Amino acid sequence: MSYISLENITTPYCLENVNLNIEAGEIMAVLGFTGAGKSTLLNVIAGLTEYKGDVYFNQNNMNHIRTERRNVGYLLQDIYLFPHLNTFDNIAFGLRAGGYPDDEIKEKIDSILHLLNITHLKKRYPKDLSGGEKQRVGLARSIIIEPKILLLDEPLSSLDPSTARSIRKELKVLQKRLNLTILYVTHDFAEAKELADRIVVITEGQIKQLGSVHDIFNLPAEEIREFISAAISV
Amino acid sequence: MSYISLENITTPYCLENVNLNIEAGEIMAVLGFTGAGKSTLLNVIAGLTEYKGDVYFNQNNMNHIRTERRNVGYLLQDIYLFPHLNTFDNIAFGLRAGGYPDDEIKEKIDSILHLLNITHLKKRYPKDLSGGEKQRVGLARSIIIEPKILLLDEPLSSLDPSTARSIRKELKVLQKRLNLTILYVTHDFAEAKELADRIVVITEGQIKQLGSVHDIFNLPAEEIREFISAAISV
Amino acid sequence: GCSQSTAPKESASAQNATSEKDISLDVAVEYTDHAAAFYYAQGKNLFSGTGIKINDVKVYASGVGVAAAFTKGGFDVSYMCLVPAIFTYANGGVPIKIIAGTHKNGYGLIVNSAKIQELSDLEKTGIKIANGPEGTSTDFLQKLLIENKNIDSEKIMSNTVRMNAAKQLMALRSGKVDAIFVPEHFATLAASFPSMKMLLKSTDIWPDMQGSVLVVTEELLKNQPETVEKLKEINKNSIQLMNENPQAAAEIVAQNLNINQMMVKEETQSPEANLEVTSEIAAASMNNLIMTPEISIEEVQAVIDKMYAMGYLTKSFDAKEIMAVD
Amino acid sequence: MIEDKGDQLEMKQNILKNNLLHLLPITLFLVLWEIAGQTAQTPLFPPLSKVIEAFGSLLRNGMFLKGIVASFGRVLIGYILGSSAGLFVGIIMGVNKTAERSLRPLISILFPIPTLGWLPLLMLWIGINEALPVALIFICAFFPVSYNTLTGIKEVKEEYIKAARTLGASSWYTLWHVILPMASPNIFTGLRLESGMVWRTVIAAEMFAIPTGIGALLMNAESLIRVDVIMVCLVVLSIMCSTFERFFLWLERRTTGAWR
Amino acid sequence: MIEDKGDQLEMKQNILKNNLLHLLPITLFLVLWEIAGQTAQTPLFPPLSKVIEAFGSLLRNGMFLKGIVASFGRVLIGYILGSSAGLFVGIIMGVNKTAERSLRPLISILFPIPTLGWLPLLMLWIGINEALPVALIFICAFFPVSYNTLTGIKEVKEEYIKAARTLGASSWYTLWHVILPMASPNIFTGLRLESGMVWRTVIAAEMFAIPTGIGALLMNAESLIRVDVIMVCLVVLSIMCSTFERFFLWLERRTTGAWR
Ligand SMILES: Nc1ncnc2c1ncn2[C@@H]1O[C@H](COP(=O)(O)OP(=O)(O)OP(=O)(O)O)[C@@H](O)[C@H]1O
Ligand SMILES: Nc1ncnc2c1ncn2[C@@H]1O[C@H](COP(=O)(O)OP(=O)(O)OP(=O)(O)O)[C@@H](O)[C@H]1O
Ligand SMILES: [Mg+2]
Ligand SMILES: [Mg+2]
Repeated sequence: MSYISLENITTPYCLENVNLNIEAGEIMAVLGFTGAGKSTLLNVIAGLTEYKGDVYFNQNNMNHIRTERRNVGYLLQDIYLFPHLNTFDNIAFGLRAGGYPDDEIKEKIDSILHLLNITHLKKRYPKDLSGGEKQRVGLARSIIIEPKILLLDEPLSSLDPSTARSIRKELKVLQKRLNLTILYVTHDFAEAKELADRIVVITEGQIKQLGSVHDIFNLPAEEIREFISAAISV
Repeated sequence: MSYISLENITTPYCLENVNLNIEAGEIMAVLGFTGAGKSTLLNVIAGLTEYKGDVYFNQNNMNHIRTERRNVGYLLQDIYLFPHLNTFDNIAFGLRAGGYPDDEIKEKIDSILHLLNITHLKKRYPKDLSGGEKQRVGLARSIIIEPKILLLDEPLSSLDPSTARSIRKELKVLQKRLNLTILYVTHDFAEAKELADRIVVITEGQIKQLGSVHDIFNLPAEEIREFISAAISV
Repeated sequence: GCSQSTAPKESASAQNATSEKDISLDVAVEYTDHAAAFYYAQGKNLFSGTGIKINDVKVYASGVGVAAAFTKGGFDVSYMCLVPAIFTYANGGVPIKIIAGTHKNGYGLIVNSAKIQELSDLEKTGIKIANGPEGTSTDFLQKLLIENKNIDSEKIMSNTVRMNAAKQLMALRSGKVDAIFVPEHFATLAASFPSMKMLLKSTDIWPDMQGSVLVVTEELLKNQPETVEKLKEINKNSIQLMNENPQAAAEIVAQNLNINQMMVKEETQSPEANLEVTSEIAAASMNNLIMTPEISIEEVQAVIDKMYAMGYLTKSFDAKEIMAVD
Repeated sequence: MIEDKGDQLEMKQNILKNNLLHLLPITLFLVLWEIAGQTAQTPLFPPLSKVIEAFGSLLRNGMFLKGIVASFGRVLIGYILGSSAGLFVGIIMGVNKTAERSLRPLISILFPIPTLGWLPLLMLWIGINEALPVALIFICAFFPVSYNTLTGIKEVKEEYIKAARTLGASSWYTLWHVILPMASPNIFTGLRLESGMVWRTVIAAEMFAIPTGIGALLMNAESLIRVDVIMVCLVVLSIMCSTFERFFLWLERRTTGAWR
Repeated sequence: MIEDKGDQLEMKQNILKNNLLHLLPITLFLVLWEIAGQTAQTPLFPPLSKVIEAFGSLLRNGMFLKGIVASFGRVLIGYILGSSAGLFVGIIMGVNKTAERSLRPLISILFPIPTLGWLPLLMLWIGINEALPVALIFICAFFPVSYNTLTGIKEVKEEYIKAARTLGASSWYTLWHVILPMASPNIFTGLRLESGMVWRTVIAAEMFAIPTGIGALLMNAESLIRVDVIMVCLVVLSIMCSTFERFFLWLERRTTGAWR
């Protein structure tokens, strides 16, 4: 069985009977128009929204496991760094909530700050960070708790192309190193193409197509042809 | 004598002994780094700042004429549309202050709204306008009072290239139609080149060079060579 | 001490359970010579011989103060004016019984004779009248006066400001008000100030109206009927003795009023109110009271009915409910 | 169609449920009050029914309505005078540096004095008459309104004024058509906050000094131990105050809602 | 160098000139006060010198300091109790829907009642003792603080809470480390605004009911027609109130200044 398994997922406002399997260590891109249900799908996996159906992680049913125990790293669509905490404390949040000792926290954070090249931002508050800097801090915050699953909701949408490119590279490296299973929401087909092993296309709360980048590019299903060609032309 | 004449202008914080003559119907671009004194120069002409020296319009000394009687159209650096007035009332402001009758105001505004292609924005408040739309409304507001002199402080800086291009065209048309004398502040050499008859380059409160676009491009004075090459490369 | 901030004490009955002999009582009195019967009894040690120990005496600026304090309990006995006693029972729901009277009459309207010569002058604009808080006997009398003499109620009431008797005297003396409605001994004292005169006595409004009464809690009456009898007896004796020796009575009363002045000053926030009472004033004042333990149910009923008619009470009731006289 | 009907039904049930849930606690509270009052059997804690009864009989008795009208009149007059004067002084200070420099230190001493603190002084200066509560409310409204007006004017960026002047507007025209409208959100906030405060002030003045109005009614009820009347007065006060404040909120939204 | 010196001199002259300009009006005011007072020769309008004299003799007299301390103590105790309770109830309402639904209608009725309106009721319920002003101040602080706390909590976007939960934080941890810190600006605003109000309340209670404290001093001075003493009290009150408010402003800046 797959690492993440969604069976017959239905949510009050959006998803209808969604079935999806994601393998361990895979990067799966989630594509779809605004309002299609991409964020909702991620919320189901993180346990942040009500749903009917079953969610399995590594064959364990997670339906009654609360968000804080699912150990899922989640970079929300607008990041939501805590405004009252500086970079260090934002990243430390999850570790402190988990009761780690201070010196261990410091060590872990120093290494991730170094890895993401944001050591110099350590003392700054979110209001003093640029969009790209916030994105990196958010990423650091969600992976420092060492989740097996990482959910990224349009993490690069507000960045200029060159910054986006460099973060994409770092992400690939991280994913390899930590053997993460990643769901990656994006509007941008080129981005999906560059990062993902497989792509799932959602429209109006339903999965319209699932396959490798190559398959989707070359053989888009009837109802999503228009979407794919629009996404490519951007 | 020229249409606008500045003689020995010195301001408390910035300009030093500036002499400048601008001919009637001319578009003069004002170039210079941030903090060079470009906005200050415009403020002197509009009578919005203290200065020593003399300002002549059409050979009349304006030193003791207050701003509201100088009849200078001025599009400030950040436009400053009145937030409590909608587009129509913003544009009508100068006419109402001048005591024009309502029907005449309506007529004038309808024609300028049409000219600048913003009739559909008539009822909107500034908070609901995009940057480019604000710029057009601001322009309309400053030219509807039919000034002979128009001061524009980086009017196109915050616009995407294609919008900027179309406003530049409209401006040329307007200038011809109303026989305006325009001082046009910009950071962008290309913009200056496209619009202006002559260019004046200011650094550190002093005029470093004054000449036709061609002259300045080919024979920049020693101390502004670096500036020009930087401005061109942008 | 005599401050008001003490918590309700154990009731007399509870204490009685432990010691049959020594009955200690908490007493509330008004700071006027209306309480003369109490002051005199205490001064002449009339209580001690009977096995009653006066545990705590609290002195209040007006009957309204006694009434409000009664609602929180803590007293067994009170010497208070009839009008506040009635609404303590009716509005405050405090189960009390009137066991005797102490005097009739004893209120007066004192005016600044420079400004006011006759009753109709009270209606003039710019005249300021002071009276005690709503529900005091003087307030009741003022309303009666308006009714009886056909004075413009609207004008008078909006000219009337409320303050306690000590403050009324100060205000009259400093010219801030032109007329005051106060109980004795304040009435006589105020009339003794230069250019002030007593325009009306309460007898002119309601002849021989029941003034103050001796009140006990129903609980005391139920559990200690013999103590209540003793209290009545002491009251009767005290009044009789005072009527026989008015001069000696005046001295004791004056002395008591001056002792209590300090606490009342504190309670009424008027440290400046130096209202020293000489024995002459006390004597003159007590002359205006008819001191008698007698009290008639009809008289009390008349007051109750009048209070109901004037809106002090939401419903009328039978005077017998509140009386436990022989 | 059938599904639609079902949905509608469900929706209706939800609405009912939500409203009932909203009403339940307050109903429960009222019922508990009634029961507790009935059980306690002391006039110090009258049951709801007695308070409603008292309200009824107060309404029939002219005194009560007259008291409300008296208080309302004082609030209105004092508030209108005080806030007009506050606006005026605030504007003067906002447009004239000398006026600002002269008045600011004075105002910054007088502003923090609790309004009621003025009562003793005014009792001596004015005496006890209708002018007293009006003067108190005047003070209560004056300082915050002038302060907020000044702040509002100072917060108008100079560039807007410059823009107005290049468009040919005189200082006067600019004041009326640029500065004041742009300062109005701040001014309205001041007016609204004070609209609640003036009620506190008038109540206090009436409790103390002036023998008419709701405050005097409250004090009389206290001395007569009429807790039911006190409670009626408090409910009426609550309604008056919140109506007053809501009026200003509405005014604020109406005048500046479109452009903010 | 010479030019530099000249500049410095000019700057100094400017500073002097500006400061003098600032001091001039208030000095003028004080001088005028003195002259007017001396001329008027009425105790209703004492000259500045008499007020200062009165201040001196009040300071020597223990009563005055005792009054200030009494008022201050009441404010402190009532304010600490009231705002703690307000915080507590506000938090409960903020995190628990049922609590909010139950309490909100009640609070929205009780909140607008002018604090002083409670005085007659409390006089009957509590009696006239130290608990009375404390209870009044409690009410004065409780409602606005609970209301602002609730508002502050409601304004924390749900997404921050979601983010905290995905990071493994329990509800309790989230409350303490996300919700409350983020609500704190609102909470502090409530605390600060009330810190001025409680002074108004204590003054009123002391003027009316409790015979000690600055309020009582004021009333006594009124009946003694000691305008000089009244003025001293008012200035002291002004200082106390603004110090209190400034303290909260400082606290607000200190705790939330870095990140807002
Ligand atoms: N609580 C809710 N109440 C009402 N509608 C909701 C709610 N939650 C989600 N929806 C609706 O569900 C749909 C899917 O929302 P979702 O956020 O998953 O879209 P998305 O694919 O992430 O869009 P975007 O690209 O804009 O982020 C939207 O139409 C949204 O309006
Ligand atoms: N009132 C003032 N006080 C102090 N310095 C001033 C003042 N007015 C202008 N200056 C200074 O004068 C210099 C010129 O300002 P000006 O606004 O004219 O520059 P600019 O060329 O328009 O720059 P930009 O391209 O950023 O708009 C700046 O260094 C500015 O700091
Ligand atoms: Mg989304
Ligand atoms: Mg500029």
